[in-house]
Amino acid sequence: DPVERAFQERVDRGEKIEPKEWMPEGYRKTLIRQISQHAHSEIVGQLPEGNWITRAPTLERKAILLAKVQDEAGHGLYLYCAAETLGVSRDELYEQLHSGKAKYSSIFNYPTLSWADIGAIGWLVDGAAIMNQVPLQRCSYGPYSRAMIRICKEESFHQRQGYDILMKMVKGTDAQRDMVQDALNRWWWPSLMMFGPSDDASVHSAQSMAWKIKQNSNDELRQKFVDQTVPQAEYLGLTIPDPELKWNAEKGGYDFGEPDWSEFFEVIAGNGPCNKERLGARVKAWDEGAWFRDGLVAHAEKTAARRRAAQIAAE
Amino acid sequence: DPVERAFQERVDRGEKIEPKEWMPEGYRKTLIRQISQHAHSEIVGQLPEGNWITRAPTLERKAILLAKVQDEAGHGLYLYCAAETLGVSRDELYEQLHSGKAKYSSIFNYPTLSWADIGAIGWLVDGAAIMNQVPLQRCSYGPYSRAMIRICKEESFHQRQGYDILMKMVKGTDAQRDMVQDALNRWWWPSLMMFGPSDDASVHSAQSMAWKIKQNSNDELRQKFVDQTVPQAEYLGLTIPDPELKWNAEKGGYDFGEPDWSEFFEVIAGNGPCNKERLGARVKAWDEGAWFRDGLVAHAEKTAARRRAAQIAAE
Amino acid sequence: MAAVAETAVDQAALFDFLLRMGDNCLILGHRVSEWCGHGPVLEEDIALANVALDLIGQTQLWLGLAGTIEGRGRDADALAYRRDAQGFRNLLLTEIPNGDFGHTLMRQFLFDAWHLPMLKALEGSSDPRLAEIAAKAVREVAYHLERSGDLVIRLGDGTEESHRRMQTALEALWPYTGEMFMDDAGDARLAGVAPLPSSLRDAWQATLSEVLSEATLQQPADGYMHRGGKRGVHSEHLGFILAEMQFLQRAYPDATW
Amino acid sequence: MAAVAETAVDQAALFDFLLRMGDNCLILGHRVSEWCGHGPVLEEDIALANVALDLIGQTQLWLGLAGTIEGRGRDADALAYRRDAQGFRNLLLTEIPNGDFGHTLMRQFLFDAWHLPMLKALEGSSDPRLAEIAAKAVREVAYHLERSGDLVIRLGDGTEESHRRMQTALEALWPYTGEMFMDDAGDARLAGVAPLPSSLRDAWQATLSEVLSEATLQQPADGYMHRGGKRGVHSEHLGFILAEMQFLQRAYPDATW
Repeated sequence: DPVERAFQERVDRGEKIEPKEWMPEGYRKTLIRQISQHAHSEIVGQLPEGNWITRAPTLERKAILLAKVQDEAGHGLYLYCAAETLGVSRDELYEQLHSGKAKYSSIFNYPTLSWADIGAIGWLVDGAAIMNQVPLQRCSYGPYSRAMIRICKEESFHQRQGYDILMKMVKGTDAQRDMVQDALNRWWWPSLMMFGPSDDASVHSAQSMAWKIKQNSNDELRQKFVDQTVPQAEYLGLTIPDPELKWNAEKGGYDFGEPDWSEFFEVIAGNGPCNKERLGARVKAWDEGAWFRDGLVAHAEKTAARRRAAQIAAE
Repeated sequence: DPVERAFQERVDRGEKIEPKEWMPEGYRKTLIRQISQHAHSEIVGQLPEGNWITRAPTLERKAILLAKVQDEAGHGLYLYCAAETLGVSRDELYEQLHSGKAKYSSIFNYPTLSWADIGAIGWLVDGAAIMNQVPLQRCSYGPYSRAMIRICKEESFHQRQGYDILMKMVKGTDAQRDMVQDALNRWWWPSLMMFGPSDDASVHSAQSMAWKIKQNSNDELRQKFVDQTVPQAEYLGLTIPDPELKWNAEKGGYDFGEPDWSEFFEVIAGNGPCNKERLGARVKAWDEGAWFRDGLVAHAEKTAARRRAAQIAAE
Repeated sequence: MAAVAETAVDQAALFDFLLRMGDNCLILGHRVSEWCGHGPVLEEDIALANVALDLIGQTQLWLGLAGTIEGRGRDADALAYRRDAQGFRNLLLTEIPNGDFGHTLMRQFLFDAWHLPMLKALEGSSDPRLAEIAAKAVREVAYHLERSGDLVIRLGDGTEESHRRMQTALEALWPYTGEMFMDDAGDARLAGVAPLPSSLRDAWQATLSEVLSEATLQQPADGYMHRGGKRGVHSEHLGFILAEMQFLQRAYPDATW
Repeated sequence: MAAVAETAVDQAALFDFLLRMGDNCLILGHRVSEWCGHGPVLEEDIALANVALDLIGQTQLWLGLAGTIEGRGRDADALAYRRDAQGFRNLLLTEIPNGDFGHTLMRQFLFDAWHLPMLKALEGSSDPRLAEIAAKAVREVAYHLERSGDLVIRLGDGTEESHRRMQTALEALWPYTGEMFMDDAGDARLAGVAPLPSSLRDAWQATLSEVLSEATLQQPADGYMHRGGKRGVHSEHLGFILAEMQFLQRAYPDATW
């Protein structure tokens, strides 16, 4: 197909594809799936961190956390807008989230059990997200690429804030240090799983790479993440909960153990510690907000009708 | 009317009136009003104290408070049963409570704001209640009299427990002593108002006294309460929040200031700090429990029907 | 200059006033932040987080100054995290549970409509420290009021159901509005530094009249008004807010965060 | 004799086991006590307060003994009020929010049906201190199970709505039942002192089969089971329970009550 070939050549040349331009149906579908999944992750991702806003230990930390959660909602907004340029409405996307058809990042199905988790999420979860997202700034689809540029800037700020929380805590009391180690123990493996299973096991990878929707393999990114994170953990005086972890001078990176992928697939299948709570909270928010949304629509219609009536009267 | 005269003579002789015996309609109505009001007070009275069960400062205090609130529910039960002997159903009485037609003791419309309030309620509120209730043990209506005997025994136990809470607190830190004084400041006047307005202002008093439904005047009981309570407050090292309070050697009792009756009537009219919360909580409990009560009724009917069917089959 | 100002006004009354300002922001900010991730549309999640953020920022300023005035070494965090309910001076209005989203919005509107004229008056305070904080906060709060007023209008004059919910919220919250305008002895001692609460009523009423009329909502008749928050006698709700808010500071007294 | 028993078993495992027993009682007792004054009929208010009271009494015994075993001077109150969530060892089942009254009852039934055989087994513990506590608690818990089982039957086989609510509750709670029967290394070290959790499953299942069948309720298929409570990895709910429960002890560390 010459049209498809021309499209692929544009992608290969590094041109950006823009909303009204022709694109293969598979490209569109893959993008919608990926962008909306990312958007949903931002929205659901408000919940585990939001869980500690009312308990943040200082006013400054509370303000920082509020701002962070607000940023996440903002990222959700950019991403839904990017998805909408592909011809799907936000309401449709919500519907897919609420019915369980669309996924969000499984990491948000783990609970936040101490204040150190807020630090760990910033450090590890945002860290892994950035690792995934930095290459997406060069994604072939223009609106997505631009959204990612904006998002990455804020995310790296969040990551530093998370690390700062932990830094302060490890310099504190024994109880605080224990909290931090405990948080690392719980978040380490789920963070590694954020890159997805090994590429051999991933169906969509090859085509997505060709379309420059995806730029690096899951394993590459995971390795990069481990190599970046281990020295940071050491600096904090923490132990990575992986007995197989060791420096491999030959490859210039760390060897590390295999995550428990059965857990990963369980959580994806809905069997994580908080899947029901997370989705339940979103569905509840949406359902209980129906009257609010309807009210605003009704008001807008009334106002428009009045304006028309006033115009007619004036004519 | 000779029947009424005979009735009055029985009362005057100190005989007990029992459920199936003749009684004047006014006697019945007055008793229903008074007993149900008392029952409602026990039920609503669970709420201010229940508010601190989950925050009781030790396991022992938590157990004592749970037992106390449970006793109150039990008192409610005796009293509803006593009222039922007068030909009114518990559901009717609830209906009157929920619709706002029946009253409950206004004291429970004040909030419990610190742990010292739990002590103060035991000491002052139960103390005032006992003062009111002790004479009712000799009430002319048998079932009410017997319920009161049982209740008074438990109430005086509660009062001692309340005083014990405060005793422990005033022996503690400055902050604890402040809490206790603050609780006394807030509960003192409402407790005095528990005896009702001065008898001159009370409509039903004279007839109730003649029927031995009421045995002492409001002012007598209030005086007795003050005389009993002031030395207890002194023993705790507390200051009664009444600048007019002073010992009157001539009358062998304390002179004290006039409660703010406008506040009393406001609270009775629904304008107290917690009227809406208290009644709202009870109505909510009742409404949300409808399916539960219906379920039990349905099961009882099914079981009875099955038993009948089995009997028929057996015959 | 500061020394002159400090001797001229009653420091205890000033401390109390600053707690009132800061505690209003802290407690309302807490309540608003409970919505994070649970709002009816994404834009509202963002907007509410923004309001909460502004209020927490203002809390830091007011309580920070309160600590300075008190002069006993307590900073804003010490005041926020180490006082029990009796020490809080916020309006009862700010501690009421969120209820439905309409209830939250109406509470915000009733508060904002008071908060803005309060801050405007404080911009002219004879104490430059108060004037400076007010000048910063007034811009944020003007936006809060614009937003809450606009939503009250749109939902009041929306569907039958949204109208009903907003009217219900207004009636439920009304008895908590009176406290905003009650003067006490402390207020009287701050002449020039802070406005008398009663002096703010006209501006508040003007905003209400305008917004409620456009929202087709009925202002309730004045009746019984709850009071106590400003002198530390709160509802039963505040204790639960504080148990949650202060947990880490209380459980780990030696920690720094 | 006590000295012999103490050297014979792993004291750390025993401490942990006693925390599990005590924390189950404490946290479930807390949840149940939240109903005080809010039950659907007065008799239920009384019955639930009674269950909560029994559970708090049992908490005192288990945690008291735990403190003795630990030997670091912590009594039952210190253990209840001064540990953070990570130190708690209760089943996740016990910390789940109450939901509607059917949910609360079903949770109680699922717990009681495990609690009773656990206590019966502990009556035969080689450690007389455990056996003694179990002997006291078993009578109370037999009554809890009688009551919760009876209500599950009556509501399951009641109206369509009560049936639906009970079935919904059963399904929602089911993934929290597996943790009761999971053995770990600590359990293995307590042979003779405490039963293996897995050994209680048959008795539990027998109770369930009998009650659910009479209740016309469908036992869900076994699927994913939540875990973590027994080793201190809880749900997000426990932190809020503790913030409330521990407030006074945390806020007033020097006080006695």
